[in-house]
Amino acid sequence: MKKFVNDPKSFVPEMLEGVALANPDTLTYVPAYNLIMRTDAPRADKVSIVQGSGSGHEPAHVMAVGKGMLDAACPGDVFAAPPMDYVYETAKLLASDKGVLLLVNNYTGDRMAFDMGKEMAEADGVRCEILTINDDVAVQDSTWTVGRRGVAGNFFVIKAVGAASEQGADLDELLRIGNKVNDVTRTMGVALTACTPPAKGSPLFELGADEMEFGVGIHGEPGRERRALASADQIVDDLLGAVVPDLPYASGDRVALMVNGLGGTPISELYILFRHAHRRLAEQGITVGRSYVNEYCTSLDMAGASITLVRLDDEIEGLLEAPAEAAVRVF
Amino acid sequence: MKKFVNDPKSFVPEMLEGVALANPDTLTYVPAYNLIMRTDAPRADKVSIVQGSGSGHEPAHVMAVGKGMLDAACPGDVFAAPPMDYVYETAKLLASDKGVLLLVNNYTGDRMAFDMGKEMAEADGVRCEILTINDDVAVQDSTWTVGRRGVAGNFFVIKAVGAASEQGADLDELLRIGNKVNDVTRTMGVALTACTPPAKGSPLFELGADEMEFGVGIHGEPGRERRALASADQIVDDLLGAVVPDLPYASGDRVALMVNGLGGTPISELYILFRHAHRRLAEQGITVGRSYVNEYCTSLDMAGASITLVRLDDEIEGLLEAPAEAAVRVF
Amino acid sequence: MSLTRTEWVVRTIAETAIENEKYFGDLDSVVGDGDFGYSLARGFEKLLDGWDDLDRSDTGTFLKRTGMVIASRIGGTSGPLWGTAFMRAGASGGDAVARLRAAIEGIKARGQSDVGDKTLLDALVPLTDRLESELGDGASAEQAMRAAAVAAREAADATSDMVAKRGRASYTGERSRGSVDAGATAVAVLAERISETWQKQGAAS
Amino acid sequence: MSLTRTEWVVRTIAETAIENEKYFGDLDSVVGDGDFGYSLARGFEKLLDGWDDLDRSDTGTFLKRTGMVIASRIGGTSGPLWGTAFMRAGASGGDAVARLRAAIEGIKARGQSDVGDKTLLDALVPLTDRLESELGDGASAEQAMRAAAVAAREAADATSDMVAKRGRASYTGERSRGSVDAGATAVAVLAERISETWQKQGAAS
Ligand SMILES: Nc1ncnc2c1ncn2[C@@H]1O[C@H](COP(=O)(O)OP(=O)(O)O)[C@@H](O)[C@H]1O
Ligand SMILES: Nc1ncnc2c1ncn2[C@@H]1O[C@H](COP(=O)(O)OP(=O)(O)O)[C@@H](O)[C@H]1O
Ligand SMILES: [Mg+2]
Ligand SMILES: [Mg+2]
Ligand SMILES: [Mg+2]
Ligand SMILES: [Mg+2]
Repeated sequence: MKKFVNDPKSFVPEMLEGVALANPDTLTYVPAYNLIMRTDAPRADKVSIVQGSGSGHEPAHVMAVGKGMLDAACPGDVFAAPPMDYVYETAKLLASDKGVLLLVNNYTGDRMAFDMGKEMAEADGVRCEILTINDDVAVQDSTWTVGRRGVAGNFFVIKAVGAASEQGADLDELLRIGNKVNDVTRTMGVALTACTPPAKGSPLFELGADEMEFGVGIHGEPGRERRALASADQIVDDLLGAVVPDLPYASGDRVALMVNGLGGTPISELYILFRHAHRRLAEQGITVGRSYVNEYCTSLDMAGASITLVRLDDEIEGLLEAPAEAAVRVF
Repeated sequence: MKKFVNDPKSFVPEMLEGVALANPDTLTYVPAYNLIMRTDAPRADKVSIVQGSGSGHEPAHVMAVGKGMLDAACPGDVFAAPPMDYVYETAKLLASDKGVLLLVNNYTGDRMAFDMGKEMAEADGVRCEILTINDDVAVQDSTWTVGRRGVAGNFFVIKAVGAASEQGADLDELLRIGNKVNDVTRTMGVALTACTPPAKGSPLFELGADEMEFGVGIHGEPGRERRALASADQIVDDLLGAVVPDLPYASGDRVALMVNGLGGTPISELYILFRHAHRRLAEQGITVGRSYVNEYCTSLDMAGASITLVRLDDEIEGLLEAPAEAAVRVF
Repeated sequence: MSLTRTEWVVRTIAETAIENEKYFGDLDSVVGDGDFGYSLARGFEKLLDGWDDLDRSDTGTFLKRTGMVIASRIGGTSGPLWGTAFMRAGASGGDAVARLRAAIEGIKARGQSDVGDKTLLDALVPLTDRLESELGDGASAEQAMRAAAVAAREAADATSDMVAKRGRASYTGERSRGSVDAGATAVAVLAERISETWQKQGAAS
Repeated sequence: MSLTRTEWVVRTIAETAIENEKYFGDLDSVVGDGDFGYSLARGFEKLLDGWDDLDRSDTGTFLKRTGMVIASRIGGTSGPLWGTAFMRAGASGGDAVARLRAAIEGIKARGQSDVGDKTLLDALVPLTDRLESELGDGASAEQAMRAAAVAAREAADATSDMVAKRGRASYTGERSRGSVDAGATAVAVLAERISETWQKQGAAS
């Protein structure tokens, strides 16, 4: 296994301790609950925003804790939703007079943990609401599953409610905004290689040298189908071909365009995808108003990428433009 | 080859076009010279700062063009220094009354291209100075080579001279600052896997499943020695064991600590390295004043990392703290 | 079932899950995300860490406490599901079959799932059915358990022909056919271990 | 050397470098960074793109223009080195040997390198020495070129025993021993091609 790891069992806590050591002035680490929280949270005049999910998707979500983003993140082990206990304790620690907003990517494990944790926190008098994110268009027949998955589009929900909460929005308003952003956000991804979970020590699935997994999930779940490798431009056409008609995004729309790396793909390649996506959208009369090219929600060391579109209006664009700070900063 | 690529020959121009499309308000792309420059450069009241080098190290340097950082970057092909012509034309386009500072990572090809380009630009009346960066402690017997290589430490030189130039420093002052930062900056890296240049289509070198390349260069050049894979903590100990005594960094020092990913390593693992480096330095009485954990100077899709230390004083820390903006932004 | 026997069964489940961490994880990575073995092993390790301090007032309380540790310390889907199962088993009272029925209802409610969805239910329900019929036919606990383990194994193997409708594997649709469900196979492995070691433990309980 | 013959030699070098892109790149990736073949091929492609427009006033001018295109369009170490070599060959005047000597001095100056550093000089200098001695012994151009190509090949192969002291490969120190230098081998390949096709071209020049 070609990884920087000590004991795989301490992969998550060591990472979290690293995040805390790198941000001593802004972040607090509570080891008992895998909890990274802002040092200045909870604030009585601000709704606390929390997201948990499996680990292995960094910078989501522990490195997205900070001003204008999340107030806390309580991740589980690699690819495993946090235990309900972490959710419960986190909600209590973050309890604010204005309430706690729990962001949940739509997976069975995450939903169960947050439902149970919320119930327990409410029993203790903490006001909580759950906002479910489900932007992945790869999941088609949702009657058989828990429905569409939450993937890289969660960044936009976090950013929007994070900005609005700094501006004083209350819990109902944040639910409205978060749901509104989720409703106009669509994503689809592709894997060129499998990822290797540290505890497993070998690739999660087999992918031939000339194959790619089209519509892959961020836990390496197989997607729509396995396909022959194609050129960067062709892959963009196919991803947009799934994403654009889904909302649909139409001529005259102004969008945010995100090309998200899945962990093992260098940023140079992400810009090659971005270039073609931008051109294709322009041909369809869709204007890219805001651009995001980086890693936002990864799948460990998987080579691959996802494309997300968000239909912008003045409210959403204003919230996306607002300043933010988090551990994933570069400068 | 598991890469997002169309024709390998258009890898660099397509990436650059993507960078420009994603930053329409701030960056201009001049295809003839692989040139990405600030839309507001050159400014008569500011020294223009330029860096070129081979491509494949993104975000260095094209994604580091922006306010408080570089004014322009003119990269060559993947792992190949830019032709002297690019340097010459770039220097002319960026010519400012206050002069042009050319940052050069210390490699034979880069030095020759910049020396020749500078001579030609000077013949046209452009005032230029070259500042050479050579932070890589992996190169030991420098009498046989062109000397130490410039690697991820170049970020700190860019950041410091970028900040100072915004504050009005003249060319001599920038040379002083840049050399001062370079003099207190040391880096060493390790590769867990080889990288695959797009035009080659296969890994640049062979690395066994249980091997790592200790002291690797950012072009995949072999480093100090091939070693057996080790734990994250052991690798940090070995890297710091080469970096710390080199300056040396000593008890009482305050440093910037950078853990830089080489392209294929997820940020979670970088934080595992950071954690242990921070603890080890603390044990040695060295205080981490500023932390940098991300990708700064990569080697395509290589799994690996480097550790950089910069000894801080008030002047350097002030310049590192100054605001900056570049395409590598996340929000 | 006596408290001693219950303690032994839970301990056997815990130890077997820890031993099979890699195997269970590999099963989950065929069409899932590979964390199942890890999640169970870490959770049951935590259970064993606090083993001596578990409230042993009676069998029901012991099972409830076990469930609470699991639910609060295992992540993924398995924490809530397995935790709920143990808690419901503890709360239900009655004999082993009654407790298993309560556990099954808990899993169905929590997971919004049923037999046929290609989950652990597809081994746990046949196991319970066989246990009940064997005991009804007058078999000894050991004989009944042996038959139940066989039923669990057959049912787990049969999940290979099913399409997953719940859990991470369900995203793969038709592609989930051809490999057994990790949760169901885990149930079979645990049942076999309990059955195989039942007699050894016999003297003590 | 006539302008026609010179044009043909340069064109042969360009075409051979383009054909050998992969081979030269693979040689450079043993202890270097693998870009040598790509750099040369892209640069010589650019030369051929503008081939008809190159100033052909005389042999010297033609070589200088060739060098300027290469220096300004090939990146890496090879652009400045090969560009300088052609420019100096053009500027020097004299016969082919004199021009080659000027090219060698240009490379040494630009690269701060010398024979023995495991670079293309280690093939180019023996090639030039042999060319000079054969011509001095009264050999025909074709005979002399054939001998020079053999000398270049032997010298290129012998770089395998050397430790690189210049270029990217020098960072590997002792590890550079055991593989031939990419630049020196390229010189041998180019010389062999020129020698092999010299006669075919004979009628025209
Ligand atoms: N909704 C559900 N109801 C019942 N059992 C389920 C459900 N979802 C998954 N399972 C069981 O859990 C197993 C996977 O557990 P685990 O790997 O912890 O979950 P996750 O899918 O979150 O990674 C599956 O093999 C299946 O037996
Ligand atoms: N300083 C030098 N002087 C002469 N030749 C050199 C020098 N450095 C490298 N070379 C030659 O150039 C070849 C490598 O060229 P190239 O791959 O373009 O350079 P880089 O090392 O910058 O990647 C080497 O095989 C060697 O023959
Ligand atoms: Mg999981
Ligand atoms: Mg090179
Ligand atoms: Mg799983
Ligand atoms: Mg090279």
